[in-house]
Amino acid sequence: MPAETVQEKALLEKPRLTREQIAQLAALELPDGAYVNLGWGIPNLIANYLPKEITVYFHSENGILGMGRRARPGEEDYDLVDAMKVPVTLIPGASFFNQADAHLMTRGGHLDVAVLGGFQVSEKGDLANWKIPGAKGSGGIGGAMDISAGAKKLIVCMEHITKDGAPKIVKNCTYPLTCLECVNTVVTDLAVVDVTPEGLVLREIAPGWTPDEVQRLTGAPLKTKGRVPEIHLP
Amino acid sequence: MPAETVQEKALLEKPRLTREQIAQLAALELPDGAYVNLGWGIPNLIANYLPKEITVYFHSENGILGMGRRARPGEEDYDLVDAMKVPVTLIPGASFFNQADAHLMTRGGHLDVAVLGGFQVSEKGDLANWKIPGAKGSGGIGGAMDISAGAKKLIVCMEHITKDGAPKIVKNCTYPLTCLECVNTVVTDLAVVDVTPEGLVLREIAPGWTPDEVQRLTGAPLKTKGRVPEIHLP
Amino acid sequence: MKKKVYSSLDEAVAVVPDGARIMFGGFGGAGFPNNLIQALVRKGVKNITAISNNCGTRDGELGLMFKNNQIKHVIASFPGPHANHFQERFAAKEVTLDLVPQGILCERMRAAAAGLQGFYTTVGVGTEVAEGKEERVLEGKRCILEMPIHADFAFIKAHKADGLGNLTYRLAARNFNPIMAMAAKTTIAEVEELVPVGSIEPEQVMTPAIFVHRIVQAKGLHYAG
Amino acid sequence: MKKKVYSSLDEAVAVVPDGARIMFGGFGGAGFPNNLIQALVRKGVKNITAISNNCGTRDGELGLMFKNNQIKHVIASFPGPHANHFQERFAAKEVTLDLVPQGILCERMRAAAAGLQGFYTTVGVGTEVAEGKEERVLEGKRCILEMPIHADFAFIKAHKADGLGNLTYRLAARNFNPIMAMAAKTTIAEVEELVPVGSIEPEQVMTPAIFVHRIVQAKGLHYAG
Repeated sequence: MPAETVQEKALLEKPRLTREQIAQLAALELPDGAYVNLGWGIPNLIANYLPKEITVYFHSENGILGMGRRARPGEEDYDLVDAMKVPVTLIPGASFFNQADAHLMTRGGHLDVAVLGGFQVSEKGDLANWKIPGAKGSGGIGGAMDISAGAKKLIVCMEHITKDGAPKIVKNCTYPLTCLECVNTVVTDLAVVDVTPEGLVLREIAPGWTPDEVQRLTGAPLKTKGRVPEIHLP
Repeated sequence: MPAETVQEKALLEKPRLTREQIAQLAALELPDGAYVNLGWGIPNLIANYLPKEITVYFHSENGILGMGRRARPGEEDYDLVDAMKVPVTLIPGASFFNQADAHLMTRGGHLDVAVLGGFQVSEKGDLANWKIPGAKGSGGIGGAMDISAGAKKLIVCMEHITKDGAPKIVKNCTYPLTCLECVNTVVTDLAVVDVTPEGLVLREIAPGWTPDEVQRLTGAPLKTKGRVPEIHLP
Repeated sequence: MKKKVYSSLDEAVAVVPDGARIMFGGFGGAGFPNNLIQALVRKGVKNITAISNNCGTRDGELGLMFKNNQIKHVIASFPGPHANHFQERFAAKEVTLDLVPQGILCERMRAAAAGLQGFYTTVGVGTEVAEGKEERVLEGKRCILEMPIHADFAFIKAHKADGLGNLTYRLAARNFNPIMAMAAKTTIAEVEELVPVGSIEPEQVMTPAIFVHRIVQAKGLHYAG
Repeated sequence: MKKKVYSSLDEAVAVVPDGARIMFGGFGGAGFPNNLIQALVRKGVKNITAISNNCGTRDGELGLMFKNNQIKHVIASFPGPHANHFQERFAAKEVTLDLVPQGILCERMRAAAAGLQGFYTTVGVGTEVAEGKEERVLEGKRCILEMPIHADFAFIKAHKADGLGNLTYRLAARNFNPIMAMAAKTTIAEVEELVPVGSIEPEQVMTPAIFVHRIVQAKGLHYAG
């Protein structure tokens, strides 16, 4: 086995953030008072990790603004579900509207932040998150294309690499695209990466990792601005 | 004075229907249960002449369906006005909505009948009703273009001729157009005229008038199908 | 005056012919016209084009219609992980699918409702969704032309209806229902409650009566699937 | 968290600079943000582009702003028979006018709100409105391309607001207000009543808080002009 591969293997065995920690990290990106849509997967965990001192208004594409926590057993009303069919609650000041108005909000630039899962993010901020090439069945788009086209800030939460060790941050997406040049920030189990006009910038890095190590698991060049601070979760 | 002009002058002095009678005649065109928008001028008088046995739902482009009669003195609420700023009332089952939805109804083919005033109607059903050439001031379009483009049936109520004796039903409109090929029926103080693929058809005629007389005050050929019945107001 | 209220589900859907294009409301299990769908299953209509966010949840929602092979073409945004009957038909090429982004699905129906002939959007540019569509730059942005989606019928679910057809919806069971009600030629609503005309506040009507043509009260099967 | 409620009209409009593009709600005397307009008059902003169905009723509604020559360009559907100050400025070529059919005015604002880049309509085909606009045939119909109308501000009038910005409107005073609230970058609402957060039923919110940025309670001048 060549030295390089041995090194890669060792890298793959180093501890990374958990899915919950990725969510916790992304929660720190939400400003007080923001209107926010959370997609399926890791983003859906974010609501559990909001700093206590801020209020965020969660939007659901089925026509809810001001979604609260999930309903407790016995509290469920199946006319009040989120985009994943899960019964939820409301916070005071919530509102309902139809699905066209819900996506007027997503597409029209009214959401301050949207957080989606991702299969690949390119150097330019292209997102692929709806279809795995060769997967069986019809696939489905849902609200992801409208949301990613319209949010003022789009954060993608995902593992840094696939189960096979392939980078998910890439030069050009090879998976079917969701939206061109839409991603602002990628939060992974290894790093926080900003998409900037000058390219990808490594903003924060997982404890115990070096920028060089993260670069080796990344399919596009990562710029750094001085020393890259280590991720500190509260 | 040539004989023809003497004849024309005599024609202009023959009794015609009043504006109220035009409205009364147009009211007979409204089917039971219809959703109807009434424009400014003669159409606005129609609501007074509805046959008792039918119910019609009046639409106003400021977002009302189910407008009732005008408000009586002391009953006025200036948040409840029609498109002419006149305080009105509601009938049971009325609803409010925003102006975009009000015009979704007009443009989208949801209104069964719209009745507008007119300056000119052409042989093909083109309507000119928003601007008099050479008139001072800015002019104004209002809802007329959306309404005439979308109504399932468009009726125009107007005098048959101008104050100067010029025909208002013409071969081609010379006034600025409101909408092309939109008018289905013209109700005037002399006749009811249908716009058909075969041309204008004189359907009914004012008491004491002959088709030939009406034709002489009309700028486009009027077809007849057998004897033209005389207008009978209830 | 023609009455809009029908006394049975079967009577309410009797007007639907084979080959009809039908919009079906509902999202995430809420606001589905499950009882009307069951009536369509009983009626056995064939060759339906279904316009719906998803394609059923096992036997629920549109599930049985796919199981019975009543639907030949679907315009949907997210067929869904539990749409097994649809997926089987799709794999067997017995049903074709036009995948549309969810908000664009809403807007294309709204364009039909509003008498618009098409619109430009940035959504889908550079993706599979853009294939075969006109692309141009407007306002400095690449965008594609999307066309209205018309339908013969909308099958919707509401909470309350008065006899004229004014509707209200409960909570997030509103979703696609008001848009579809506006977009189809004939809208058939199943409702939980029939209330007297005049008992819904005019300011609180969510779908004005002009958009609703047939109403039937239906209890049970609230959350099928 | 940033508070949306301002204690004075002057404070609420302090953010509006000279040259701003502003949408003004209201129709037929109902739903005009008359108190906010008076504050703009006091502030003396200049070179405003006004987007409004009409152009004032004598001194009322936008009247004083035309009298004071604060508006340089108007996008309107029906300036109105009693908009004498506007008509004088228009005759003197001190204000320019873009006349738009009323429903198309709504849709162009809604397109801006909904992040659409333009739409095709049959409305205006063959008329002065079509001049200079792209024309083509879609769905077998001649139609023209209409572009979104964006604005920096929407000045609107609502009945109730909670502190988050959820709004309700009274009767037909709703009119253009909800559309404009969605279409502008910053929406400033004058309201008759401020109510506690949570006291407007979520199903009955007419403009969700996401569209409202500044709120001020204002009484009086309800029906100016």
